[in-house]
Amino acid sequence: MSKDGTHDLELLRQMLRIRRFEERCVELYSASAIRGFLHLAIGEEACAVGVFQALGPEDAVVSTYREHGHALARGISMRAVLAELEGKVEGTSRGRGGSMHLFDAGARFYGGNAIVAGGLPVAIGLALADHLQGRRRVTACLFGDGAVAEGEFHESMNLAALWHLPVLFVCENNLYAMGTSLARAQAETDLALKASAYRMPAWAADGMSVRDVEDTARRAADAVRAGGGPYFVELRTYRFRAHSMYDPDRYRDKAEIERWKERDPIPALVTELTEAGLLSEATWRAIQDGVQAEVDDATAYAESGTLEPVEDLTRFCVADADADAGAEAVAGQALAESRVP
Amino acid sequence: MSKDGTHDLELLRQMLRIRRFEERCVELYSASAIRGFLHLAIGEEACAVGVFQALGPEDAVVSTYREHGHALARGISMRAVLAELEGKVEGTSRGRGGSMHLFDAGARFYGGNAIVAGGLPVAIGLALADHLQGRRRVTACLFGDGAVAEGEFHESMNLAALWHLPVLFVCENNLYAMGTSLARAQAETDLALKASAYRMPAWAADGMSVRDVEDTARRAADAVRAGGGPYFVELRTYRFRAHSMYDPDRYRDKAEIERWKERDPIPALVTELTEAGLLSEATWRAIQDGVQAEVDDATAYAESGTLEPVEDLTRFCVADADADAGAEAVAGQALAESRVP
Amino acid sequence: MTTTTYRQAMREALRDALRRDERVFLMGEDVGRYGGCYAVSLGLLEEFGPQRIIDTPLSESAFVGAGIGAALGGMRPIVEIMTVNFSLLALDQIVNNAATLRHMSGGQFNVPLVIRMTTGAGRQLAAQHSHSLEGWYAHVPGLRILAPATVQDARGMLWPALCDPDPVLVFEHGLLYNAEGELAADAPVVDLTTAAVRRPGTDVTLLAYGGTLRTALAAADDLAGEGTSAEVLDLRSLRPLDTATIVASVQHTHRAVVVDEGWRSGSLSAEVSARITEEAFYDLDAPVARVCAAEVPVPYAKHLEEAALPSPGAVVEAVHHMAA
Amino acid sequence: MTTTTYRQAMREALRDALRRDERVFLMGEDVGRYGGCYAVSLGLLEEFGPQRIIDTPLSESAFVGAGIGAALGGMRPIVEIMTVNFSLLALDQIVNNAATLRHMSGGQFNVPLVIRMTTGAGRQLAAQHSHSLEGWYAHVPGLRILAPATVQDARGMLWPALCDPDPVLVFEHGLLYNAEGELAADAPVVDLTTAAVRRPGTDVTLLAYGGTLRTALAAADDLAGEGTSAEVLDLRSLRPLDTATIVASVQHTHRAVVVDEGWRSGSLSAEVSARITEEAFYDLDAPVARVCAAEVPVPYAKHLEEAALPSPGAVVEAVHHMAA
Ligand SMILES: Cc1ncc(C[n+]2csc(CCOP(=O)(O)OP(=O)(O)O)c2C)c(N)n1
Ligand SMILES: Cc1ncc(C[n+]2csc(CCOP(=O)(O)OP(=O)(O)O)c2C)c(N)n1
Ligand SMILES: [Mg+2]
Ligand SMILES: [Mg+2]
Repeated sequence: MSKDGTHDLELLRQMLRIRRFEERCVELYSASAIRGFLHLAIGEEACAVGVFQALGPEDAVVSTYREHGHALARGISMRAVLAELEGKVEGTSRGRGGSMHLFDAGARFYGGNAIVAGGLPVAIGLALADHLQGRRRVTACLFGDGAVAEGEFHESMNLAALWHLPVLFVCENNLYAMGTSLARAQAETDLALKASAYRMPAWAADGMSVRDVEDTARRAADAVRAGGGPYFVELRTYRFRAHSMYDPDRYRDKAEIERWKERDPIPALVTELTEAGLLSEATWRAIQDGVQAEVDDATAYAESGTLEPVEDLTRFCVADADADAGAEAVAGQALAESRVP
Repeated sequence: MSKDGTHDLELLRQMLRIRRFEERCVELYSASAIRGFLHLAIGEEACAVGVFQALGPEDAVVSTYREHGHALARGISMRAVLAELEGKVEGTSRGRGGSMHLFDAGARFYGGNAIVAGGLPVAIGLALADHLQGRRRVTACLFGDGAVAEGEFHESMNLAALWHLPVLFVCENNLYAMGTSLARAQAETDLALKASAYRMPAWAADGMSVRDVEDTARRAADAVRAGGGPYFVELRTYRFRAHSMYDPDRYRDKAEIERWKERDPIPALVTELTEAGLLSEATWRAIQDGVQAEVDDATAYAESGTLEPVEDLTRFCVADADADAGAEAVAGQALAESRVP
Repeated sequence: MTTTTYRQAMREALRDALRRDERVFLMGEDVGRYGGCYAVSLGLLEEFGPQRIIDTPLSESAFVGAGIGAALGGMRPIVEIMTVNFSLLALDQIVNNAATLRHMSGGQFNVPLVIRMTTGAGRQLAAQHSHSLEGWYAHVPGLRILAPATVQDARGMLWPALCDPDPVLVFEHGLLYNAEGELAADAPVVDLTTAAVRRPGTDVTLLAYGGTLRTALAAADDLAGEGTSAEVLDLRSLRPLDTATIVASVQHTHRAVVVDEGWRSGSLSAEVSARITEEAFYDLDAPVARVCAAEVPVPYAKHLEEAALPSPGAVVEAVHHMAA
Repeated sequence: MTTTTYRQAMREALRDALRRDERVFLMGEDVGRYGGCYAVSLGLLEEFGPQRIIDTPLSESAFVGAGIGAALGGMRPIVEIMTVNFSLLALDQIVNNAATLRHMSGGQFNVPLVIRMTTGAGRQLAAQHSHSLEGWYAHVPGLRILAPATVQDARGMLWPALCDPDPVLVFEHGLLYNAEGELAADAPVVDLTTAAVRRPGTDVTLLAYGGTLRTALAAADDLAGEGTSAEVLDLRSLRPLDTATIVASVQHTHRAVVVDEGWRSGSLSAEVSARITEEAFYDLDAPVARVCAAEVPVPYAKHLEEAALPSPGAVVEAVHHMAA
């Protein structure tokens, strides 16, 4: 805990931003302003907020379809995220990606990947690029417990360890992949132990404690940045809500959910800070009001956003506006003069 | 060692059969009677012969493209194997598969797979079928050290362990995948240790000692058959020849090859049995002559084999001779009468 | 006759198969406890137990391959892949093993496996959950490819698919699950080899399958309003294609429009067009036209997604264009 | 002008690219120590070192995905996949990531990646090493697909492919590596967007690419002997297809035969046929014909393999058939 609590208050505020943002998403989904698959990380905010404390602006991030929290904690504007969820040009991907595909070049945020484990090889490549160029940057790769069963997890872990690449693997283990509990998906349910079989350091942290997450992530990111090769962090967490808006949540015990809610990272931190005398009622109210204002502002912004003209449908498929013709220009004409040396 | 040495002599004879057979293949390849990719396991005979001692006729086998030895040790006729390599109807796959695709329904030999690690999921399924039907059979799945890096290895190992399936995984670790040494392919080069991270028993054996292989394989197969779930065996071995007939073998030290040749499993067993008084010069000569006769017979048989008529080209693609039309008959007409109950 | 949904019809088909043959089992991600990603298998775990309804980890390649192995081992597996985009992770097993084993073994082995998966767009699921790749599968010898577009086909295709000694892939368009239709209690098993004329007509043939059947039928309605009589053909079996029925229809109408949700270049529509040209060139009054998805990954935003997909309007326009 | 092989030309192209731009590196199974499965990269490890010529473990999905990531990270990777059959293991990365990232990110990111792989049959490698799946890739928006069929194209296509800001796949037919041709020291960079007329003619257009160019040229020789003048068109770019050049040729010859080593149903030949019909229907004297691989996994036995593949004889026969 920092002496004056500034940092802790910021952690709290960040978690609350994510929570309130996603609660707003639920409302907007009910109102049909957001469609498609919507995956919420309510209950898991400590993971996103804790991990991103450990990264600098030069570092890269590869995430999943449950990435609103990652995007917000990374500093991507809430306005742009919500506009994306509403399919507007002002969104992070001009409305072409939606909830599962948030991107931000400025934040080195490389998605938003909706193929489970599909982001891991990409993270390997980003880290390889740094490795080859001698740049001291970290590529953080976030994924769920479900991804651990996929072949791409295995191949990527091995490549990272074999080539000593600067990847910070972050597994948000919320105990379920859709309706399949970890115990029904993995022969070895201790994921940090499993990861250590790839010959990289691997530690588990309490994903419901933002401070534990931050500490662990810092240690890991520092080791990676110092040239220690890849590092695996398992965050033991839980999602309070269903897998997606479509999920009737039949596969788990209500009592289990309630037990985990007792460990909600936000009230836990509020209590702790209050007891330590670092959080007054007034401050807490101010934080809440600030967050509420930001969410309201983002909502208004997204709502007033514009739709991409239908004539531009095939843009952003290959270079240049005019799809195939454009790519031809780039690849053909621009080089037509040059000779094979 | 058996008291009168009968079993050991048979092990010796089996290894010699594989060795002499593959040496003949080299000649036939030079004479262009065999084409395509030809992968020899010369030096690795103790693996095939040792492992197959542990299996009964009810057990199933899934192998790779380096499988002549597996096929012969499994009891598939040398005639049929060689005829296959020469593309003849009398071959195990009527000449359609070639060296990389030997199959034998009678021997429950399910190939012959030329996609590295592609056989592992199939083995899982064969074992799953036994598991669901309550049959006590073993599915032996053989593959190389190179396969361990593939995602399909990972997924299959996890499924086998999670579902407690009767699979005997046999990794023939000859230290190279084509020109890539294990150390340049795996962060964790102790493959048995790596396998044990899937929560299954895993042991390494000396792949140059047919007896060590047999003992280890028996222990493993017995455990699997007894319902103990999957088991992983790593056989530490070496191929004396290049990866395939195309490989100029530039990537390893000649001295390394020579060192391993000193551990050639065939002379080693000859010496051991001779010293134990179980192998006389005459017996050894008789074994060699018998093997030579079998190889010559197979050569003549394959050479006199027939070629499939070109008109039958599209047979064996789907049920019935007449490709698409045939399948229509099966799927359409045969059931046309039946009603959805 | 009872009214039922496509989802229920598919579930009934599964239930029926599971009851009829104890070698049949259903395996895939979340088919059991969750009730199926699209609720198709809801309730089956409770009815048949975990030996028949098997939840798998996220391991598409391994569990599809396990389906192949189980089929070789005497079972009749039905493997569910959530979405065709994810099936790419299992494509090695499907193409290099399932489709080739009979041939590579010279006829010794066969793979009586059924793989079901959702395909298609229309639900704003964006670029990694919306594609229509069934045309790719229809390219592969050794596979049978089905696309049930009606409640009747959803109910009646599964059992004959299971009776096929070779691998069969069934593509279920995600927008169809809630579609309703009439089902007779004694509905006949569906013949897997023939295309179906869903609406007879005389002036133009609209060829569609799966999700685009509804597009074609809507277009036919609109055309009828203009006095153009469109025949609507449901391909149903994408491999083998029922060329005879296709050609017969075109010989009769002299014009054809193929409606396909795949990206235009290299989609199944190209094969249908090429075949019509090859077999009925001299009967054609105009070149075969195609209405397909725009050549862009499917976008999330609703208006863009809609614009990317074949619409009745585009089909009508293609017909107008021909007539001109 | 010097005589060189396709293999050498490709190696020269790689060497040149590695020298020109330090962001370029080559990555794949056995590209380094082994010298390349087909010896294309022989000697490059010694020349450029292990940071530029990177041997990978058997992990197609991960190292292709790593190529995508490295491209995003500012490099210009060339990833080699040994054989198109193995590329199925990496298809998820290629289709769901490489081809979609620019779009999904609303144009923020692009993937300047080149993937090279061997394709095709003819070397008795049987059902898991012989297929021609480049037509599949040509279906996917976001990818550029090239098939160099000559020594000149092998030499001249790689650099412009590397300059393309989007992913480019290069298909090298395995039978071409030993083919010889003349190469000028100052050979121009090849334009990636145009089909090439390899032999002018007036009576029929033979459309081929990659491995089948030689088949079409041989057929044209035979036809010339009979007094039929065949124009041979090398598609070269399979996506985007150069429809203009194709159509211009057919408008001039009025007849077309597409020669494709893919299985007939759903192969690239179908798309070429459909496009010709769409754009030049009224110029055609006969339906577009196709000569493709038989619809069976490629068999090992030489006589069966030969029978399965398109031959000059079959092309000539197709032309005869049209004339009749
Ligand atoms: C390759 C693939 N298979 C299946 C799916 C469908 N799916 C989406 S999320 C999910 C569960 C993933 O669970 P986990 O990795 O634990 O992440 P969580 O959703 O718990 O955050 C599944 C099965 C998918 N998107 N990609
Ligand atoms: C998926 C796949 N990738 C690449 C290849 C090409 N290839 C054939 S064998 C081989 C090496 C395999 O090594 P290992 O598994 O150790 O078996 P070994 O050859 O040593 O018996 C490679 C790379 C292939 N057949 N399949
Ligand atoms: Mg999870
Ligand atoms: Mg090896």
